[in-house]
Amino acid sequence: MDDTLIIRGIEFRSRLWVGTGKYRDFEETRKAIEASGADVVTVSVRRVNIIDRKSENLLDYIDPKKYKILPNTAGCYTVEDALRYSRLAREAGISDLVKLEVIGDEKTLFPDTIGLLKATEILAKEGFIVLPYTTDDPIMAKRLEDAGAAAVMPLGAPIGSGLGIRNPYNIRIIIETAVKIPVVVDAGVGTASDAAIAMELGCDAVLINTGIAGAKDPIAMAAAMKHAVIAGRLAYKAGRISKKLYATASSPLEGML
Amino acid sequence: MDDTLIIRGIEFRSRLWVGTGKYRDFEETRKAIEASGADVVTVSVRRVNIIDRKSENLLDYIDPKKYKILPNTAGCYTVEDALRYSRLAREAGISDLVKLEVIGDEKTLFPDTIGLLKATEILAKEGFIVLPYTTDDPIMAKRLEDAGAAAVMPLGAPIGSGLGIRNPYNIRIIIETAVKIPVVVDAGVGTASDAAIAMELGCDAVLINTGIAGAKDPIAMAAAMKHAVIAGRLAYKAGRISKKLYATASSPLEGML
Amino acid sequence: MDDTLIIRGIEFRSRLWVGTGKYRDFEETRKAIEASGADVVTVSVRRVNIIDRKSENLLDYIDPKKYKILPNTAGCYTVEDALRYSRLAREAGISDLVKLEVIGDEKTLFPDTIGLLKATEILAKEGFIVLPYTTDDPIMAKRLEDAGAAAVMPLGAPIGSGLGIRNPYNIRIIIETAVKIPVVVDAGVGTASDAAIAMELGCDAVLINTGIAGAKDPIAMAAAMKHAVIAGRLAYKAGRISKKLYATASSPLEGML
Amino acid sequence: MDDTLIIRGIEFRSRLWVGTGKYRDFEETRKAIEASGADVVTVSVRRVNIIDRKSENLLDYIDPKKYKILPNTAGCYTVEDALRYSRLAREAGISDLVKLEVIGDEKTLFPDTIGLLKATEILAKEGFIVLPYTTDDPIMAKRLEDAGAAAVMPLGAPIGSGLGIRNPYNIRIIIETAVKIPVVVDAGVGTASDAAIAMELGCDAVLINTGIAGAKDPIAMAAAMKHAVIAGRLAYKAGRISKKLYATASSPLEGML
Amino acid sequence: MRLKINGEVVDGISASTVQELLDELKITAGRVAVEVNLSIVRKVDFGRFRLNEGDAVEIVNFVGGG
Amino acid sequence: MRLKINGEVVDGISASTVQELLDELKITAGRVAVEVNLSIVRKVDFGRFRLNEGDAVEIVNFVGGG
Amino acid sequence: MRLKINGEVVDGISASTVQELLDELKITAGRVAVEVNLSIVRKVDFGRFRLNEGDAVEIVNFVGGG
Amino acid sequence: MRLKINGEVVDGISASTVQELLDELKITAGRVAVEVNLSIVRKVDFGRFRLNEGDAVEIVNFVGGG
Repeated sequence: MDDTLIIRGIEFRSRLWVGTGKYRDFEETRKAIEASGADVVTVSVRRVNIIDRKSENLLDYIDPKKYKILPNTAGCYTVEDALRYSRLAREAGISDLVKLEVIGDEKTLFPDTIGLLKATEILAKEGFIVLPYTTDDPIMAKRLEDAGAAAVMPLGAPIGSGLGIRNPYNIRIIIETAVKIPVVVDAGVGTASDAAIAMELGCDAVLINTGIAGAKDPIAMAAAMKHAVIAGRLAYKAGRISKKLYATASSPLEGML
Repeated sequence: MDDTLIIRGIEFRSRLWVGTGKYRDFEETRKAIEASGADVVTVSVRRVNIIDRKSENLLDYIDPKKYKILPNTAGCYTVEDALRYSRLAREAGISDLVKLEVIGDEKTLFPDTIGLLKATEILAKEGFIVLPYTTDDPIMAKRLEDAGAAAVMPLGAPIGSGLGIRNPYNIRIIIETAVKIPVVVDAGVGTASDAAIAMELGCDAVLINTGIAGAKDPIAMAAAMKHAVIAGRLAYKAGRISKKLYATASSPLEGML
Repeated sequence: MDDTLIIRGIEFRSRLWVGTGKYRDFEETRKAIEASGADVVTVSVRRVNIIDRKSENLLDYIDPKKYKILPNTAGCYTVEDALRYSRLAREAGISDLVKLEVIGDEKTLFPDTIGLLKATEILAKEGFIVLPYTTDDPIMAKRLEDAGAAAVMPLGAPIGSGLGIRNPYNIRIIIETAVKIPVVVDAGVGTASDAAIAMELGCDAVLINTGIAGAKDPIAMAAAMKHAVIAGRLAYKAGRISKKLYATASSPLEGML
Repeated sequence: MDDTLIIRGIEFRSRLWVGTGKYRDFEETRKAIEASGADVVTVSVRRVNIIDRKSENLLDYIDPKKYKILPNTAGCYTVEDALRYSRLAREAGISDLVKLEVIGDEKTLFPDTIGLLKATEILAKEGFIVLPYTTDDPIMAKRLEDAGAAAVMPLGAPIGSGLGIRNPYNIRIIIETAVKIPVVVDAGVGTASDAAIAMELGCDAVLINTGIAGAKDPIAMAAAMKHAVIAGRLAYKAGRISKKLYATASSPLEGML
Repeated sequence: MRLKINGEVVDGISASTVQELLDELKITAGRVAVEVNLSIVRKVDFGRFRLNEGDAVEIVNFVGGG
Repeated sequence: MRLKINGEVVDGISASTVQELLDELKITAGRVAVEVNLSIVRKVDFGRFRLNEGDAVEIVNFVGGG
Repeated sequence: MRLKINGEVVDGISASTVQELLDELKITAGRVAVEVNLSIVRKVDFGRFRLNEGDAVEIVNFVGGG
Repeated sequence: MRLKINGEVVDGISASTVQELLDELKITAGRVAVEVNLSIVRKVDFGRFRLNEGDAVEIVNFVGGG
């Protein structure tokens, strides 16, 4: 089966998207991304260090021709900041993609959905391909779709928490009934099975950063996540057996001695 | 890393083991096994149909030179039957491997652990490589190890139920402290994430039949399980991040405008 | 210990609040409320039937002197409707209390948080004691507090779903760090343990309607919920033991033969 | 409804049974038992301190006329020890009741079910009312019933772990299909909702020690458990609503403006 | 007089105030709220609030709800 | 000769050894196991193991199982 | 007389029966069970059950347990 | 010339355009975005966009983020 994810005409080879934060160094970042098989990598927009110019650049390690660079607006707590970072990102980069974050508070890093909705509307009008990081609220997901979001990125759990998909029910509702645009689970995935579960729910992709970068062996975990996303997607398509409280034999009774 | 599973000197290429029951036909069985990447396939011992000889044989589709044939004693409710089927299986087959089942009742198909322990002891003495299908009771797992089992196969949930690993705590205890022999989760795996979870717990392998054969698309589900087992194993080795209730940013604060 | 819940100076005898919808008749409603021990009952505002005047009135069965009547704005999909129903409710009733609902869609009956926030702000200014029915989003809970809500009523699961507290993590975050006002879980409670879990998380009260009215024996379930809320509250105050994977003996080793 | 639990003709006022281990002192034990409303209290058999005779006796605080004393065989790792302690207990006490424990190892304190079955058979023949502490294996529960057990006491989780009912599926199977004798969940209950869940599954009673004695405020937790058991039992009898992924309104649409 | 009451057109109303209307409809004033042409009429004003031909009157009370 | 094969009574068997019986039934010896009167007959002994009137013969092979 | 009581060797015991021993040790008979050389002594027999030099006596009662 | 670059006041800048500034700071134009007094300067305009005394210049690029 051809099972390519397409968002606004952009084809995505992999349904695993990865972040580039928190790695020991650029070399580890490069290896982890390679092991993950991802073709989308998120980045942040920050000031160039004008004092110390020796420091290498992330893009020396991630070839923008090979990977889709997805800038985020992490750290933005206001609509204005989110707009400013998005516009700078577009200028610094080569595409209109932006993973839009308008953060509500520093303890949870949950989105401020009201600001998020405003920023989505404005950026969508400016021609951005807006991928908003939002809660698992189906109503808000629909609002973001109506505001012009190209996909929604509901959180599975707080960023970096590793708690997995805390509320699979809401994610299912978002996918089944709330929106028609792609759904990419962002944040919370702590290990392979979390990623598989997200895909089994019918998500179109999963974005992982800390779950990989924070593992004891990030390269191995990147490979684990790659397989987990493939596994979850295949299982979703294959149609799992239904659950039963009691047993059903898998071996025949016929022909017993 | 070399990560080959070895039981009594036998090397296993794959940590996914598959059953051969409940498929539409032998051709589907063959394709599913191939897609699963498994090198162990379980079979049952049953009477040859002496009336209708046309009927093809399972082994026309599964080359015993390519796959490790693991006969089970499914359907046996007494120690005597389990011994009889095991001995016939060894004679019909080419190895001393047996997946030993002594069933306690037809509703749950849970093992009768007392009979299981007796049969394990006897067959181990007869030179069988005994892989008993047991409960997730750590004490019983240890007893089986002492009785000569080559590995233990605790159930995740009732056979064919698709409930997954109902009690990961017990499975973890079996692996961490109860036994030194390999632990292969048998029964209950309903979808890819279940298999991944089993491996993340530290299981050495997973045996799946209904979860694959009963899926709408068994071939696709077989592939899903293949990736899930690899993913879970890699994640277990990689060392996942710890869980936290609150968030930790994956993007840096430094260098913000 | 005195453990009375107080909202805007109003004392609540019970931490179980109950709805009055979906009962077979007013007599069953009365008995269930009595069995529940609740002193808050929610009601809806609807047109008087001017054609058939015989039909009795709910308040013939629930004495407003004995119970706190909490009108809701169920069925309102716009800010305007929510305001209109709230004002009519205040006029028909005797207090400024309103359980504010601005519904987002009919499948989930999830709140439209943006409309909810607007309506909360307006009604709070008009002197209402606003108790908004909201999602389990901690950021939104804080926004509602800032807009003048007297308490927040996050949903445990969709109204009438009986799925319990789907995301205890978010509820905990709301209680621990997001808001200072009381937190009353509304919607989703399907059985006694769900109510106990809500209270063990530290909620100040629980509102239940379908979980009681939809039970085979509503009166018995009302009593069950009464005990469950007391149990959960006491357990929260008592400070539970921490969880451990392994065992600790409860009987002494000293003095054994 | 009359809902008295009767085991071998003995009537039990309460479905909460409590242990007497791990309390700060006898006075706290007495108060906790009183707050729990239990009429069954478990005790252990240990050597009298012949050197220091001042030390008070537990039974100075728990009147055997008021409470049913249920001696356990905690700490016994062999059939012989379990028999010896049981017989001493009967001699020291006033009844034939014994909570039979044959422990398998010190890390998990899980039962050695094979020894347990042997001891149950012997003691039942000697006229004991045997209540064996066992695993949640339905087959073993049936075996114990056949061996003469008056009730089975499957563990919810390791003793003192506070993990709750780890495998509600097995407990349900034991109650629904495995045995006809009463089922009393023993071990694992950490907080009120755990006890409620056990009762909602259809258990006849719950035995708790560490969950109460280990709480910061044991007296309050004892009261919590009392209400939780009543709540869970009532909810089980009342018949809960079924679970649904989507919502159903609890307020009427008819009569809206 | 013709009024629109709770969405229904009703003819031959003789009442000239809200209070009279409630009496005519045998509705106890105590437990209802009344809206005339989308604005609420205070209970204290029921007696003096005059109704005009074609007024849209809403009379609501509390029913079971969650 | 009359034998009980896999639970069925079969008359007119001409085979006098297990091997001949398998041939007569067109069963490939390679993949089956044979039990005569509850005791297993080794593959190597198929040729010389003589069958007697009324023997209970079980011929089994592998089928799909989990 | 020397006895082994609850694992401890105790000298100079003057008691000659279980009951006397309990009295000597100031233990209320009502709430204990007694074992002499691994066999239980019934409460009713405390008075007539004679103790001999070197007997292993176990005296147990109930303590807090779960 | 004195500019405020990335929040730092920097003196003695000789560059008169954005492009010259990047060259002076040895920054590859390709991968950065530049903002002068809160408005973005298009890459194509780097060469002709003149800097004035006291301008607040922000030069950003991509770093690792999630």
